Amino acid sequence: MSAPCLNRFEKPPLLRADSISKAFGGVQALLNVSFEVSEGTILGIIGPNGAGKTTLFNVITSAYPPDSGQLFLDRKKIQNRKVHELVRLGIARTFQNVELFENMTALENVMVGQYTQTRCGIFAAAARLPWAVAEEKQAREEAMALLSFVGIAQYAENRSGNLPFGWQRLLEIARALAAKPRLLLLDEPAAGLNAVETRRLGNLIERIRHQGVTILLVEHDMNLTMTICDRIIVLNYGKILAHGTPEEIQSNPAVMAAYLGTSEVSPLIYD
Amino acid sequence: MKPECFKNRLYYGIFLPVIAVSGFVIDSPYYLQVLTFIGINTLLTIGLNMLMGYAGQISLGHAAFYGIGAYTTTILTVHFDFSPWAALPCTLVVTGMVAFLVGLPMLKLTGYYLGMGTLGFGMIVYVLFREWSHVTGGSSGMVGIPSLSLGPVSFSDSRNYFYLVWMIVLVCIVFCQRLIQSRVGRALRSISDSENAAKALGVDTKDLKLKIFILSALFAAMAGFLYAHLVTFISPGSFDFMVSIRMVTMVVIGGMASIWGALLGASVLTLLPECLHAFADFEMVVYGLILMLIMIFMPRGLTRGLMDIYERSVSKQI
Amino acid sequence: MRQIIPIKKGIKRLCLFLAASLLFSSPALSKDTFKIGGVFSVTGRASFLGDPEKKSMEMLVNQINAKGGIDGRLLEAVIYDTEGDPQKTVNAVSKLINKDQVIAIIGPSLTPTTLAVVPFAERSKTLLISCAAGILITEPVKPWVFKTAQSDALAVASIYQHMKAQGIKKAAILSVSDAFGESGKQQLEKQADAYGITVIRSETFGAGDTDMTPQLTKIRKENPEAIICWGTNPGPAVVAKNVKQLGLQIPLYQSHGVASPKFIELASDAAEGIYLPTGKILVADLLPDNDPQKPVLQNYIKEFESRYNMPVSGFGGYAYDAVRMLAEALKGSNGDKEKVRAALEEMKGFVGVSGVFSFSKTEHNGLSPDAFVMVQIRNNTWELIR
Amino acid sequence: MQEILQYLFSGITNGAIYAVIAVGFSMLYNSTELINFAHGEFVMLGGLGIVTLWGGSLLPLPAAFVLTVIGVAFVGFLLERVALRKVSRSQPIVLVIITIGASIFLRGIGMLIWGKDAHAIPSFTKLSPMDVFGAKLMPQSILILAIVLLVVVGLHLFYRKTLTGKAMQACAINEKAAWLSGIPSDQMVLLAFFLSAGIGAIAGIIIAPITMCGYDMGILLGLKGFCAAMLGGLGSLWGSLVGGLLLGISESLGVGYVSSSLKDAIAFLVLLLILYIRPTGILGIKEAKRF
Repeated sequence: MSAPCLNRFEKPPLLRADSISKAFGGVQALLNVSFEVSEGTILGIIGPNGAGKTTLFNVITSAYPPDSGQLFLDRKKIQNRKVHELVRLGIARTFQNVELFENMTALENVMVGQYTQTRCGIFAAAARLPWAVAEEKQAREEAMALLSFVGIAQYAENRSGNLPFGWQRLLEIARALAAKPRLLLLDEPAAGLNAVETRRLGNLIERIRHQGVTILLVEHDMNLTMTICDRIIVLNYGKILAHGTPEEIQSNPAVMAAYLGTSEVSPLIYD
Repeated sequence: MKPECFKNRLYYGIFLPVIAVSGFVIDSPYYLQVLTFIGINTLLTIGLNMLMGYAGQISLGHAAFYGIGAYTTTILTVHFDFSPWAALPCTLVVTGMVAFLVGLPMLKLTGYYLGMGTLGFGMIVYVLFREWSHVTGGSSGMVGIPSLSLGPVSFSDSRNYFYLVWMIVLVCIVFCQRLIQSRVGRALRSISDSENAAKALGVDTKDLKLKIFILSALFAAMAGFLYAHLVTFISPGSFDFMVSIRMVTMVVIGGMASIWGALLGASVLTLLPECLHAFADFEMVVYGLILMLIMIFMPRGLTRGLMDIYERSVSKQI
Repeated sequence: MRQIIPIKKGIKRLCLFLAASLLFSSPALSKDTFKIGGVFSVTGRASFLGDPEKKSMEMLVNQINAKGGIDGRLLEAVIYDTEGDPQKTVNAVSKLINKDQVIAIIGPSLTPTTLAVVPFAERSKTLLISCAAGILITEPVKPWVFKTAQSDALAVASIYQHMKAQGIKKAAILSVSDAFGESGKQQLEKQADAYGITVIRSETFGAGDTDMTPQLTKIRKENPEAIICWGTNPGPAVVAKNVKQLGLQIPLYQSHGVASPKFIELASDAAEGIYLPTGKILVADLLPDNDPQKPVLQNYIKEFESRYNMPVSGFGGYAYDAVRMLAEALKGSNGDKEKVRAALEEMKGFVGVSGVFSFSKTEHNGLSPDAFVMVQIRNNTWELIR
Repeated sequence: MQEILQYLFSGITNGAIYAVIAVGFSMLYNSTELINFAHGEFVMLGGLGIVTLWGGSLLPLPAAFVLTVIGVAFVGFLLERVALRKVSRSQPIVLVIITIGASIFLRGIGMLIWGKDAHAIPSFTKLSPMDVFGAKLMPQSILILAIVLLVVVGLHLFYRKTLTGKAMQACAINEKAAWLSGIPSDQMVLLAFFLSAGIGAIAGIIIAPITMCGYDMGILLGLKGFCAAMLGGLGSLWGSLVGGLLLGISESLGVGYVSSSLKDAIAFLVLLLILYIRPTGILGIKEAKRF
């Protein structure tokens, strides 16, 4: 089950997970999960609720350490690092329940995302040193560009907590992109979005990929997953149930069995 | 951004002339002294507001830093004959070091537990002030702190001291205003909204919280320095638990996450007891009542509350 | 929305009130009164001092005015509460000096608050007659600062004299951890040798502590021959109770800080047998008729108790003496501060409630050691020990 | 042996009182996520209430006890209804400041009613101290311990066995869900205030005979109770008991074996160490909400 899968692409894997296990009390959230993500691809992670998808995300971003197993980013070990250090290494994420800085404007949210890209400290800021002012100006322009990229530039000065939910999702993605990640983890970005918004989101994810960002996507919306992902992992009870291209996954009998009865998703798989 | 900027200019526009003019117009050293105390309390409140309002970390022991500032400069000037100006950097360094050493383990705590931890720290420092009597003078306090002077300008004159304190307050206000609009400030504010998200964006929240903790301790130390050289006497009673609580109250009454709120909160709570003398034995009852009423009717603090009332009355007229 | 109108009114009123109190209270300089100030800790932990002090001052000022004032000019008293807080005291004294422009200030009640305002009095050349006991207030002598409360040194001397007479050689100290206790402890340790007494253990308790058994247990281990407790109510009453509960059969001495009927009320049965030094006020009726203080004391007690309907203590006497001496010094001065100060400094043999005062250029407390007498509590009342 | 026993007796007596106060803090936090800084004032009202009702020989002890507790509980009720209900949706720190205002207000009222002096009442029992291996055990101490245990066990049963208690816990865990299942959460909060103030009053009553009651006694006792609650872990009933006893014992042992003047510093040092090792108190499980 944990046999390393063959690589369709020439490039070396950007992220490699090797036998990751994680338990909470008696619940085995992840068991010997291994996979690889090649640079510039989109890997989808699907599975029923409670299958361990978000746990996997949290382990990758070091929100909690794995019980066993190893994680490599570009052959560099990344487990047991501080969450904020991973950002500098090039991993950024969004959250399942949007976690914006609600009391700040949309623009400011994105500018927090640039934290690792800028370096102005307390005293440089207070003294308004020329380079700090220049850096601030450039950061602001780049942040505006990112807002335009996701399509909400006109709301730059709005308090982010007041934005409609769909735009909050987009803002969160813009904020994550501001950290200039090599690997972007999207945790159910389409949840709560309507069909139009979801299509626009798919389009956005494609555009992000074209900029060379590798994407790890947890998503319940099968339409979206199947269309944009290069490869898909199916998790069930913390184990990898299947691994392959969207076509392979759709015809996998084990997946079919696992999803039987979960009316929410099963029709989508076979449509 | 635009209306914020405008409001800010407006506040400076009110603040600067009021300070400049009141220094000229007010002749009575008493009023100048009360205004000076407002300035000192504003310093305390601004620092604490950076920590509470912006970084979202509570401290119920900030009087300790205020006291460490006051005692360090006192000990240096009285026991070691330092000039106050030479004692100032030492005071800031000592307080900064203490804040660093205390903050490092303390900021691991969250919410009320952090409140409890800082409260405990404040109590320990208070006991040290009281019991380490051959250095700190014990409960009776220390006398003979020199007044400040700079060349020909003597700050034992109330007016000069008034200007000195408010100059420093102004510098601190500008400092904080710029800080919260900067990269660090944004990261700071992001912590109080969602610490998880801030971390996930690469903000070293632990480090940043510690920095702000130290910064707010430095503000308190500065206030302590100014207090010691104004009153020229200090005793542990000025830095006890109730003083910490009063500082927190000033922050919340003025309005969290608002530099101008800190100024307003400090002003109101410093003036209030002076105005309530007439109530004699009823003073406490009235004071408590006013505190409650302000919070009940303006839960977001005086600045926001007054602004809301103003905006409502304007919209009603239209 | 309906709530908003009253709030708005309330806030407007508050603002008006604040503005008015700042603007319209400019100093009213009336040439036909002598203005004197008082700063006492009327509320707060030390209210047992400040409250009777304020009352005594008000009472005396009324009496003097009823008799036509001084040199035909009435006295005007302005009294502020310090709550025992140094910052508030500094503000209050500054207000008295600069806004009310008083000739002299009575108070503050506590040593730290007094020390905090001494520089202000000195700088503005305003007479300050403190009601606090701390020895630092008048040592070294500052031209404008006097005090009427007996120094702790005198109380300690009285206790040690009594202990020496009883043949006690080993004593333990239990003092409150504030300025009063600290100063008492220092004096006790300093003077012990002179009386051939060893202080074998020195413990402290917090002003608000509810149980002193641990301290007493620790003291008991050392087998002292007497315990001296130095504090102000209610702590020493708890100590008295705990001593009885632990079954300690050695004499317990208290300080003059508890010399009020309140102590007997608080400690009730446990007060029995306790020794303490006190100003003569508690035993005024027991004094021999030739004691010069007797009429003054009896007069003060009668006036205070009839006016306020509460038992008198020695504490109000500090302010009472201060005002009386000030009134004396004001005579013929025409309100000139330096003249008043000089008159006070030259005052000799002034019989007051706390003792007989004789000031000089080098002595600004001016009480002789006989300001204190030792009393013992028996059958819920004071008994004079000779 | 004799000494250490005596220190322990004293520590346990004081600790038990801190524990009752801590229970008041803790149960209120459980239901409202609010630290009530006026809690010490309930203790003060309880102590002074019994001074007047029983010490003034107006009523026999049981009647005075019950009346005081109910009276103070009613004050707690009023505090919630009049001052806090209106702003219950604000940031918790705002509510905390209101309770600080309330504590100053109540202290002022206490001063106006009972004056500035302290008051004392005799022991509830006329029994003389008992001798245990040379150490003196006060009957009042046993009484205090018994009442404290009664309160804690009573509350425990209330939470476990009664419907109201369960409903209250449900509110504490998830207010919205409780509301959806038909539990009137407003009333539960009100009840929590009522109970916590009443428990505060009990603390004041049992401490009255061993110490002196004055209008300002609430500050220190409230502070100590708060510490005990945090030490044990906010929201945990048994944690409060453990925290209170630990605080009391560390104080008295601190006096006994280190220094009486550093007593408070020692107690707080112990507290900081424990918080460092267990950032949510000894028995605390809940992550502390932001203030």
